[in-house]
Amino acid sequence: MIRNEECIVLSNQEIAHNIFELTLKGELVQQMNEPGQFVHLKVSDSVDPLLRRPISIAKIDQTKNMFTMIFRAEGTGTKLLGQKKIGDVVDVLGPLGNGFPVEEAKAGSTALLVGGGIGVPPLYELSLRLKEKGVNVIHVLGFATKDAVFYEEKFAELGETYIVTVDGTLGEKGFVTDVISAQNLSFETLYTCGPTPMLRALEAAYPEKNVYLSLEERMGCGIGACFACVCRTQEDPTGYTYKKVCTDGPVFKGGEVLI
Amino acid sequence: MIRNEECIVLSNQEIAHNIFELTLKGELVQQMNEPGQFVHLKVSDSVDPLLRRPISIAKIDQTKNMFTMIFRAEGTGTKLLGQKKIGDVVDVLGPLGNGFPVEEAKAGSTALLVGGGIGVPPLYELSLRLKEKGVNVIHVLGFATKDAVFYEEKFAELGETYIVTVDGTLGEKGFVTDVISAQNLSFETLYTCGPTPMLRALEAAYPEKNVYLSLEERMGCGIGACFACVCRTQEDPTGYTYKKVCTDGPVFKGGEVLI
Amino acid sequence: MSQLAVNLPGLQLKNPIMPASGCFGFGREYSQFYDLSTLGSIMIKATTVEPRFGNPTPRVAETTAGMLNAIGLQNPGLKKVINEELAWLDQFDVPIIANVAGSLEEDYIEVAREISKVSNVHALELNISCPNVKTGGIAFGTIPEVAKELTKKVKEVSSVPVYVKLSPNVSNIVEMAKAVEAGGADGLTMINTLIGMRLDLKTGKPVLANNTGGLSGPAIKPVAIRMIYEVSQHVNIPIIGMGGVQSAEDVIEFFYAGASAVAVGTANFVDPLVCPKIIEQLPVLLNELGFDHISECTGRSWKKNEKLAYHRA
Amino acid sequence: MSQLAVNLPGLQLKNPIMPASGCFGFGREYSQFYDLSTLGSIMIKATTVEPRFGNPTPRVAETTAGMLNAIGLQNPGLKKVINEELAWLDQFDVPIIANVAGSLEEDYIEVAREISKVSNVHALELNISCPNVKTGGIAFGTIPEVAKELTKKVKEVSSVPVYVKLSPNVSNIVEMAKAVEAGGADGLTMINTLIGMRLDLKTGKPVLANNTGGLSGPAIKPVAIRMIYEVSQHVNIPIIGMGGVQSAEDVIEFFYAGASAVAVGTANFVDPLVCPKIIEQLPVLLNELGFDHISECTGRSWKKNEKLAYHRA
Ligand SMILES: Cc1cc2nc3c(=O)[nH]c(=O)nc-3n(C[C@H](O)[C@H](O)[C@H](O)COP(=O)(O)OP(=O)(O)OC[C@H]3O[C@@H](n4cnc5c(N)ncnc54)[C@H](O)[C@@H]3O)c2cc1C
Ligand SMILES: Cc1cc2nc3c(=O)[nH]c(=O)nc-3n(C[C@H](O)[C@H](O)[C@H](O)COP(=O)(O)OP(=O)(O)OC[C@H]3O[C@@H](n4cnc5c(N)ncnc54)[C@H](O)[C@@H]3O)c2cc1C
Ligand SMILES: Cc1cc2nc3c(=O)[nH]c(=O)nc-3n(C[C@H](O)[C@H](O)[C@H](O)COP(=O)(O)O)c2cc1C
Ligand SMILES: Cc1cc2nc3c(=O)[nH]c(=O)nc-3n(C[C@H](O)[C@H](O)[C@H](O)COP(=O)(O)O)c2cc1C
Ligand code: FES
Ligand code: FES
Repeated sequence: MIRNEECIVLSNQEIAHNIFELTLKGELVQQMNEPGQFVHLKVSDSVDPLLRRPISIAKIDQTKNMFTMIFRAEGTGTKLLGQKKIGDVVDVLGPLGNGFPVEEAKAGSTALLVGGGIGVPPLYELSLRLKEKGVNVIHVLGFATKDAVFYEEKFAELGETYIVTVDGTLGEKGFVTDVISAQNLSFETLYTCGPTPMLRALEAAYPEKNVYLSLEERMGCGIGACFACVCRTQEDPTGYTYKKVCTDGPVFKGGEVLI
Repeated sequence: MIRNEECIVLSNQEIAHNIFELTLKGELVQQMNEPGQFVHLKVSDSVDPLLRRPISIAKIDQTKNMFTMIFRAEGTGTKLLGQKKIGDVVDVLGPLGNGFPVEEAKAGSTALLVGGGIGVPPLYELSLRLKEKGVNVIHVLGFATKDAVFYEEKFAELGETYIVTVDGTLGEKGFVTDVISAQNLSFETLYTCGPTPMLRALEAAYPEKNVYLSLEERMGCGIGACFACVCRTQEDPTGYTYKKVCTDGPVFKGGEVLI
Repeated sequence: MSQLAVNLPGLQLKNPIMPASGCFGFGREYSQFYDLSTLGSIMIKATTVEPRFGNPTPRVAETTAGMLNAIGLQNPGLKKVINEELAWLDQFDVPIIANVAGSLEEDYIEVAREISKVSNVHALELNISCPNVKTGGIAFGTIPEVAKELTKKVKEVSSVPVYVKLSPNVSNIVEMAKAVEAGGADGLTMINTLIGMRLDLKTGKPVLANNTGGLSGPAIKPVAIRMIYEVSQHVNIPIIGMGGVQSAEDVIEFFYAGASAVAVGTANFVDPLVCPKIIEQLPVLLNELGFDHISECTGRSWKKNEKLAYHRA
Repeated sequence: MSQLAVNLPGLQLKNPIMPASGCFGFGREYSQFYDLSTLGSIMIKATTVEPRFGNPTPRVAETTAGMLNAIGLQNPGLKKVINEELAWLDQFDVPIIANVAGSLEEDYIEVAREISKVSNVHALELNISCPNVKTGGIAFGTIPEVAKELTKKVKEVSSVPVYVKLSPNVSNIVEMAKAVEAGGADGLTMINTLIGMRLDLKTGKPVLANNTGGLSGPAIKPVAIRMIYEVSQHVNIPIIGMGGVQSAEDVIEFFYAGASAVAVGTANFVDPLVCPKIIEQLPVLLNELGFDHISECTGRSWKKNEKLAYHRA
């Protein structure tokens, strides 16, 4: 069930250049079931910014009613969010959307988790759950540059982890796809979240695999009412069939929607 | 000289119902010469509210670079101002306008200071200066009701002080003008600030006295550039002669402008 | 609650608050948050004869105190709206205002005829002002004669009263209002969005795939108030006001300007509970201001010789 | 600073930033804060033949992310503007754009003829779009033929290039722009304010004594961007853009839309130093975005086949 709650800031830290890790406390954590869901945040009491901001859930702790997000402070909204202090209140609408299906990876099988930049965060809770279930997890995490890298050790604790930077300042140089081929990684299930070109490349590269992609789109309501975030389906690329990223997604099965 | 400075909140207290006393620290206090001047405050970093708010200076302490304002938290801007905490920053433009001429009251003479509601604050610094100079000060301070009364003792320390409330919950019941007549107060100079009907009544009642009135008008720039705050002169009530409340006022001599 | 009940052509509303078209889908999503029967009415998403996909994404962009949208009338088409959406909405005790759109005159007529027959549709909102579709929409909304003709034809086929939704993107809003009144409109709804645009600092290109979009939200409220103020003095049909409403105070301001009911659009995205919250706050505010009934507020900005309710309290 | 120099008809500007008319008086007040020679130009307050008092007060009201004004063209009249204000401004190294207003055609012509002779007046801004005066002003600004005729007549008498200031309160801004271009305008300035209104919650009455006023500030920026985007693709004369500019980023957005220079209005009231601040920040921002010169930004939102500067950097 979606809830709207004023959550309390438990911590907010800059963990990489302009990248913040924000932990909130609230009852709505009880509603968070799947990794890969997101919340819609009102970052200020004023009309500036007016709209909510969609941010993925990176870690869920239901025993303590806390959840963690990781975001890049870039525009007005995320910059304000980066300034929140312990004890401040953030208006949260969530959890929203459909996340990554953990059940699709069998215990003992291998899952490849590929993240790009600020698409990395939702993979963390996913990896925790897969690992817990006995799935072998491999992470390939791409960033622009060394300063932007976060959670390297945390992922490494859960499984094999490759860091890739576009400029080669940390880990391998290049794109995530280069590393997957170079390392000859083998896996049954692929979960990914990141920039659209990366998702597109991965979907094209592994047509025979079980692929799950998390999409981003500009949102209005975040709950399915405004038709801001629609995408077309691969079955009906020019008709009027559509999926809403906010409610049908953000995670889609490879081959389902046109990206 | 007008300055634009980020001043620091030294204290902010609710001293009566919805009435706040705010003390700021800043170099621009060195520029504050006259009681009755005002400052133009930006109360938020965002566009909401967009415009500055004019607030009178109620007390000046040049040795410590501090000044005090008293305001009613009523609309968006003043409500936000009421929420400022110690250490917060307020963007101040000032000091602005021409204040009450202290030199118009001779030592040993009597000055009557009449304030209405949120027009009372600038009279405080005025009273301090007059008293210091050896002028005998009498205060008649009108408020809507008991809860809205502030600075009663502070004024009483400086001179005879009559409190008047519209509903009679404190002091005399009625309007300031009633009390002045009833008490048969005699004086040489009259300084006043408050609602327009009060100013109008006082100006009409004492045509032969040396009267100084502080006016309020909606403002844009606060520095004389936008022509938002003009009023007509009594000499040319239908022509194109005008005075700007922000730069020619807010204090005018009785008989000067049309109120 | 009788303090809030208002009667408009075709609409007996328990309160004058309703979500604006396009900002509430067909109600399903918001029914997760509250009972839709709380609402005065619901203006459903624009319906066209055939299903439409709408414009490419991005379809929304934020601006200072506002948002731009270029959804492009995406909707499942007349048949599905009737059979699935309106049928589903029938479980609630709330009259529906159906927003009717199209590219050609025939489209409007077809949708109006069919959708007005549905039992929970109590009024139509003729959307001649959508800025986000290439043909139709706004063309009908800027030329008085064209708007009048369309209104007339829709009136002929409609089984329920017809409200015409006016575009603010015109030189003379009063002229438009009078034209549709002359065409037989039973009421007006205003305003639709202002045409606006935002460019991306890095690419230099429009943020919206459609380039321009409709500006809504608090930023446009002063324009809405002005237009309702002017139009309400020149027509004899009621106005449902909208444009930037976020609070009970805003609702009263729209009534003062001349509205008889108020729709809430963008604010639903900010706070999904905004409509029930406003409905709850209105009686409190009316009491504070000294009004016995909300309809006393209508047109107070221009009506002469009325005692100020505020001083009566 | 050569990164910022722009040449427009009559105007060799060291930078494209100037205060907008009516938001800077005649510069005296702001000269307390900085050297006016820093500015690209100054658009002085509207000047009429005779002195004017303007509208009764209150003349300003705040709205969400905007403000309403109904100053009503208060000014000391042509003679004083020339003898006192322009003479005083002559001490600064800054070309002046004189905003010309009036009620009748003759008024405009008279002001234009006389004020254009003054040596520091390098261009006129024909104010056919003031929403706050009963006659003239906006009437000239909403009917293309009327605007064209007025432009033609003013051009005939003016000793300097004539820019026409367009009103956003029209159904078709491109048509207006083309009309004044056909009338001989050397450039356009846009946009003037949107007509808006605010009502007092307690009294129900308009906050402004004039009832309606002109809406300015960040709230109107998306409308300004949209109009400049459309107009700049259809005329061959340069545009000085305005409407809600507060920062160097906003300036670049106006250039992308199609502006060749930018005026700052309301923001001066919020921050008296906003113009010099923007002028200082612009070169930094241009470098970040990878532009050698600000003029490369003009029209980038619609120009085809241009490499994205951002990716070149
Ligand atoms: C389902 C989903 C999950 C996301 N999860 C994360 C996350 O975990 N961490 C993170 O850093 N970012 C995440 N994003 C992106 C994040 O929403 C944007 O970075 C953020 O909205 C930008 O807001 P701003 O105020 O900083 O930027 P501005 O440029 O000021 O935003 C202006 C408007 O554009 C929208 N917008 C701008 N960029 C994006 C974008 N990339 N996606 C969607 N809307 C955008 C904003 O929401 C706002 O409405 C997610 C986006 C989606 C759709
Ligand atoms: C020279 C001068 C000195 C003042 N000194 C004091 C003071 O010492 N203490 C105090 O409490 N108030 C004082 N005021 C009034 C104070 O400026 C307003 O109460 C305040 O601006 C209201 O802002 P708001 O955001 O609370 O109200 P809102 O209603 O949100 O304000 C909306 C707009 O209207 C303007 N406005 C509203 N009321 C007034 C008003 N009465 N006068 C001028 N502008 C107004 C605001 O500045 C703003 O632009 C003074 C006004 C002037 C002109
Ligand atoms: C996302 C979105 C979609 C809209 N779709 C429609 C629509 O389909 N039909 C219509 O008449 N108006 C539509 N509108 C306009 C609104 O109904 C309303 O007139 C406008 O947004 C102003 O109100 P607001 O400021 O409260 O949002 C839409 C507005 C938004 C923001
Ligand atoms: C107080 C005020 C006075 C104005 N006076 C004039 C004027 O005399 N002539 C004119 O052409 N425009 C006038 N304008 C309009 C501005 O020049 C400008 O076009 C408009 O405010 C939009 O810019 P902004 O949003 O940056 O303020 C005035 C605007 C304001 C706010
Ligand atoms: S954001 Fe509104 S439908 Fe998805
Ligand atoms: S407030 Fe601008 S001139 Fe006085």
